[in-house]
Amino acid sequence: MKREIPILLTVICGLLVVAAFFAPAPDAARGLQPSVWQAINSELLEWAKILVAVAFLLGIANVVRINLRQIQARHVDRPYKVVLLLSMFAFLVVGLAEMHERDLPNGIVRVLVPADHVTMKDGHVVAGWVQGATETGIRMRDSDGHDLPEIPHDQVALVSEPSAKMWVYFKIFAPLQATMFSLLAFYVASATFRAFRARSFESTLLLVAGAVVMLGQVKIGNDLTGGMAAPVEAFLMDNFVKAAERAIAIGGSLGVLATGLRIVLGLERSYLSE
Amino acid sequence: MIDVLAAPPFPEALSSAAGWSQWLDAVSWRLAPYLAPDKIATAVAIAVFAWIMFASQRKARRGVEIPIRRLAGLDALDEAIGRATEMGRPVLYVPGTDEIKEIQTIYSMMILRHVARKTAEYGTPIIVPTKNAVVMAFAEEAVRQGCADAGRPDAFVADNIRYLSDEQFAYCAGIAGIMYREKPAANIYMGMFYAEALILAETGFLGGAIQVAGTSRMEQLPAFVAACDYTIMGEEYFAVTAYLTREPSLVGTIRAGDVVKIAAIALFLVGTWLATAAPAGAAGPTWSSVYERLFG
Amino acid sequence: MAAALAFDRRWIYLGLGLLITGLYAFGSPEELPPAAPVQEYYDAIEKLPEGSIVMLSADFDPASAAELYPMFYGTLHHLFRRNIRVVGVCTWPAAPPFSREAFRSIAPQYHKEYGKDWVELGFLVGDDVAMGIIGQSLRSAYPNDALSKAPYDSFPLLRDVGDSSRGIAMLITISAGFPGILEWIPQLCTRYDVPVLAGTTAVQTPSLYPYHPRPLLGYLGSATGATQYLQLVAPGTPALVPVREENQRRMVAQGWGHLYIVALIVLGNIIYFRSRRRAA
Amino acid sequence: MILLQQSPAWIDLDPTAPPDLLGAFLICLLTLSIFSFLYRDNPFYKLAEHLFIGVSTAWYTLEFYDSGVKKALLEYVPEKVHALHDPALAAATEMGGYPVTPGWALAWRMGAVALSLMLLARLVRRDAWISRWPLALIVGIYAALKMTGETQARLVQQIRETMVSLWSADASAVTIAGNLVLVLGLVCVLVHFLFTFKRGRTLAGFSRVGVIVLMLAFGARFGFAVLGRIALLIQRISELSSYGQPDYSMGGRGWVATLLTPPWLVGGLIVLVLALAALSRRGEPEPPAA
Repeated sequence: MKREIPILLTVICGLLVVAAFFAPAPDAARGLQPSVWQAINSELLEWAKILVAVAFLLGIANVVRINLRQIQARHVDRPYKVVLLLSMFAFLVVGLAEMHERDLPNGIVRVLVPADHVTMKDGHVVAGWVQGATETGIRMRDSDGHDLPEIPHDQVALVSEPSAKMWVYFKIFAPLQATMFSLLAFYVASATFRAFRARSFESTLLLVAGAVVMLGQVKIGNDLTGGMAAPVEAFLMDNFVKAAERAIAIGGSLGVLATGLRIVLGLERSYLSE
Repeated sequence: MIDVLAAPPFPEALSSAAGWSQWLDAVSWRLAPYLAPDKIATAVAIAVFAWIMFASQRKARRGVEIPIRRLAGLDALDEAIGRATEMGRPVLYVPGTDEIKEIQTIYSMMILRHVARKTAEYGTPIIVPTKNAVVMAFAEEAVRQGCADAGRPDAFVADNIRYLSDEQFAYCAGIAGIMYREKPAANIYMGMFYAEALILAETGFLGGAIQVAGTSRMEQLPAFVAACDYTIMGEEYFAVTAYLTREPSLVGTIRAGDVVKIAAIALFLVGTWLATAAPAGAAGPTWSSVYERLFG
Repeated sequence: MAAALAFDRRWIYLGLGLLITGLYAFGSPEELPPAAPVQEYYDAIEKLPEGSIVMLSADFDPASAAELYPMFYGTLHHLFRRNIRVVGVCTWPAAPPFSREAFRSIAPQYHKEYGKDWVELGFLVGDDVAMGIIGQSLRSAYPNDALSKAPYDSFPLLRDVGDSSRGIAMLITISAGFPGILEWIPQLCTRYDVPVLAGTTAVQTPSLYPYHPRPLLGYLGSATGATQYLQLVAPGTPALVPVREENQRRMVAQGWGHLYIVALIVLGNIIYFRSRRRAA
Repeated sequence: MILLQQSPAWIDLDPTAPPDLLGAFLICLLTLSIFSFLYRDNPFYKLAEHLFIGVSTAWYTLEFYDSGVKKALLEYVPEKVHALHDPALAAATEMGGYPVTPGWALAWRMGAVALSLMLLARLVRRDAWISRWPLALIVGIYAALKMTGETQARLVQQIRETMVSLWSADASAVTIAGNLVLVLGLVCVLVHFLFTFKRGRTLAGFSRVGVIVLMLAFGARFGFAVLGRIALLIQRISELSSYGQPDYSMGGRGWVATLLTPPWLVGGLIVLVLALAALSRRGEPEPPAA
C-alpha cells in the first residue's frame, strides 16, 4: 500500500497529462469547444503548482532547523547564523504584512507597513494606506482604519507608495546576488591563465574557438583582427555551434523521454525511496 | 460533429505532391475534433521509442549481448587509479554539487562504487568530499559496497567520506584544502557541477594530479575539457553507468536512444535531399513541403 | 612552470579589476555593428500590427539584470511606442520588482492606461508547469492581476486575450536560464504555435541557435545584443538615449576585458609549452 | 548611471524615488564586502553571505507563498464559495476554459488542499510515508509535461528544422559551406553519441569529426561565458561609480568630495580593517587560498 498508491497516482496523473497533450485544441472558428481534457490538465497542473510552492515553504523549516542546530552547537560561525535567521524572519514579517495589508488589524499595519502619500494637484498631501483604485478614484484608509473619502483620479498629481519589501529587495538582495555572480569574472580570469592548456587537439580547438568568440563579440577584438573575427565567429556560431547544440537538444530530449516514459509507466521508483 | 459540407474534400488522385497535400488537409480536418493533428508525429516518436526500449530491455534481460562502446574517459579512470597507487597517494572523488534527487548524483554513486572497487583492489585510499549529508550517506554505502565487491571490506575507511559544507563556495574551498594537504594523485569529478567546476579544475591542475571529469551539464564542460586530462561529456555520462552496471533497463534505454538517433538522421537526410531537389520558388506544394508537414 | 603559475592569483584578480574600472571610468561610448538576430528581433516587433497583444515575460533575477534589464527596458519602450498592448508575466520569483519598475516608469511616458494597454500579472510558481498553465488558459493561471488584484475579466485587455494562449500574437521572454526560453518553447511556442522572441544571457545564448529562425524569430544575446538593440530603438525614443550610451560605454570595458582573458590564455600556454620543452 | 534631479534623502522607501543615502551606503558596503572575498575569506564577506542567504530565502518564500498558496488557495476557495450563491459568478466559473459549476471547481481544489496537508506531515516526521503521495503526483505531472513537450520541440521539430536546401542557384559559397557543415556536423555529433553499435572505421571517422564540432561548440560556450561574467562585473562597477558622484558626498569639494562618497568611504573602511587584521597576523602561516 505504502508504495502502490503513490505509483498509481504518478501513473494516473502522468497519463492524464500526456492524453491532454494530444487532445483536440479548441477552435472557435469551427465551433470546437474546450474539452474536459483541458479542464483536467489545467487543474492537475494547478495542483502541481500548489504542491511545489508548499514543498518550498517546507524548506524554510529545514533552514531554521539546520541553523538553530549550528547555533546550539556553538559553531564558529554562530554570529553569522544568527544574522541569517534574524534577517530572514524580519524580512518575512515585513513582506507578509505588506502582502496582507488589507486583512490585518489596523494596529499591526500601522507599525509594519509604511504609509502611502497621495499628492493632489493643489499641493495638498493625503497620508494613509491605499486600498485600491476604482474606475473613478483612489480608495484610502487612515491610520485609525477608517475609510477616507475617495480621491478622484483627475485631482491626483502623484501617488507615492513606499514599500519596505521593495527597499530591501533593491538595496540588499539585488546588489548581493549580482555581486556574488560577478565574482565569477575573476575566477574565469585566473583559471584561463593557470589551467586552460592546449594540451590536446581537442582542447586547442576549444581555446581557439573561445578566443574567436571573445574577439568577435566586441569592437576592439574585431578591429585588432582586421575585421576578421566577427564574420568567422558568425560562421562558427551559425553552423558548427548550431549543429552541436541541435544534436545536444535531440540527445537531451531522448533522455527526458526515456526517464519520463519510465516514470509515467510506473517503472521508475527511485524517487519514492528517498 | 463533423460538418461534412465545410470539410475539405479528398483529392481525386494521389500521384502528385499537390494531391498528397490536399489529402493531408482533408485528414487533419477530420481528425481535429478527436486528436490534435500537429502532434501525431510526436505520438509516433514516443510510441516507437517506448517499443524499442522495451524490446531491447527484454533482449538484454534474456542475456543477448548489446555491446557498449568503450569510453576514453573510462580507460583513464583505471590509469589514474594505477598512477595514484604507484605514487602512494590517495584518489579524490568529487560526486558533484547537487543533492541526491538529481539523477546525475544517483549515477555518480554507481560510478563511485566501481571506482571504490578498483581502489580497494589496488589498496589505494579514496577520499569522497560531499556537499550534502544525504549524499554522504549514499557515498558511504557506495564505497562500502565497492570494497566488498573487491573482496576487501577492510579497505573501507569511514573517515574518508566527508561532509564539508552546504554552501557552494565553502564546499569548494574545502576541496581545495584537501588538494593542498593530502595531495591526491588523481582527481575524479563525476556528477552535476555549477560555477565551482572552474575553480576545482584549476586547483586540481595546479596540484599536478591526473584529472578525469564527467558531467552531462554542457555549461561546465568547457572548464573540464580545458583543465582535465579526460572528460566524459554530455550523453556519454549516462552511458558510463550502463557500461559499468550492465543493468538491462539502462542498456535498453541507451539502445532505444541510439536507434531513434539513427532514425532521426535518416529522416532529416531524406528531408534535406527533398528540399535541395525541390524547384526553387515553386508556387504550390512540393514533395519537400508535404514531407515537412508530416513533422507537425 | 610551477614558479610562473604558483604566483598569487590575486594579482590576476587585481589586474582585471583595475582594467575594468579604469576603462569604465574613462572610456567613451562606441557604436557596435549590428548583428542579424538583433535586427530580426527589432523587425519582428516592427512588423506586429498596432493593437496586437504581446506577452512579455520577465524570467531573470538581479544576478543577470546587468545583461537583461536593458533589454527588458528597451523592449517595453519599443512595444509601447508601436502601440502594442502588453501582458506582463514572470516565471522567476525575483523578477517582479524589475518588471514593475519598468512598467511603472515607461507606461506614463506613452500615456498608456493600465488594464487597457498593459497589465501586470506577476509571478507564477511552477517553472514548466507554470508555463503549461499559462499556455492552457491565461485566465486559470491568473484569476487576478498583480497590481490592483482585480478579477481577470475586469480588464478589457485580458478580455481580448480570452482563455487560450492563442489570443497572444507573440511571446517575448527576457530569459536568464531555467526556467526560460528553453522551457517556453516546448510548453507554449511549439505546443500552441506561438511565435517567440528572446533576450538572453551570454551563457544561454549558444543553446538558442537550434531554435532560430523557427519558432524563435530573433534574439538578443547578452550585453552585446542589448547594446545593438538599443542602438536600433533609441533613435526616436529620447528616454532610451542615456541607456544606450551607458551600454555602449560598458562595451568598451567589455572589449578590453575580453582581450585581457585572451592574453591570459596565450600567456599561460606559452609558459606551459616552454616549460614542457625544457622538461623534454 | 543615474542622474539625480534633487539631492538624495537619507532614507526613502518609495521605489520610484531617487536612491537614498542609506541605500547607497548599504549597496556599496555589501558589494565591496563580497568583493573582499577575492583577497581572502573575512568577516565582511561572511556577514554579507549570510545576510544574502537570509534575505533571499525570505524573498523566495514570500513569492512562492503569494503565487502558490495565497492566490491559489486562500483567495481561490472563498471566491468559489461565494460563486456558489451568485449565479452570475457561477456561470463564469471554468477550469482551463471548460465551463464547470463552482461546486466542481471547489471539490477539485480540495484535492490540492488534501495533498498539501499530506506534504506538511513532513514537518512532524521527515520520513512520513503519507508525504510520498503529493511527491509522486508532482513527479508524474512534471515527467508527463516535459516528456511530451520536449519530444515535440526538441526531437520532432528539430528534425524538421534540419531539412534545409543545401544549395540553390543564388546561394554563395559560404552559405553552401555553412549548410553542409550544419547537416553533416549534426550527423557526426549524433554518431558520436551512438553507444551500442560496434565501431568500424566509418563510424569512428564520423565520431572523430563529431568531437571536433563539439569542441568548437564548447569553445563558443566558454567565450560566451566570459562575455557574460565580465558584463556582470562591469555592471557592479557602474553601480558603485554612480554612488561616487558628488550628489552622494558627505561634504567637501573636488577630490575630497569624491573621497567622501559611499563607495570610497566604505571601501576605505574595509581595506583598513583587513590591513589591520593582516598586520596582527604577521608571522603566522598563510592558509591555502580557496
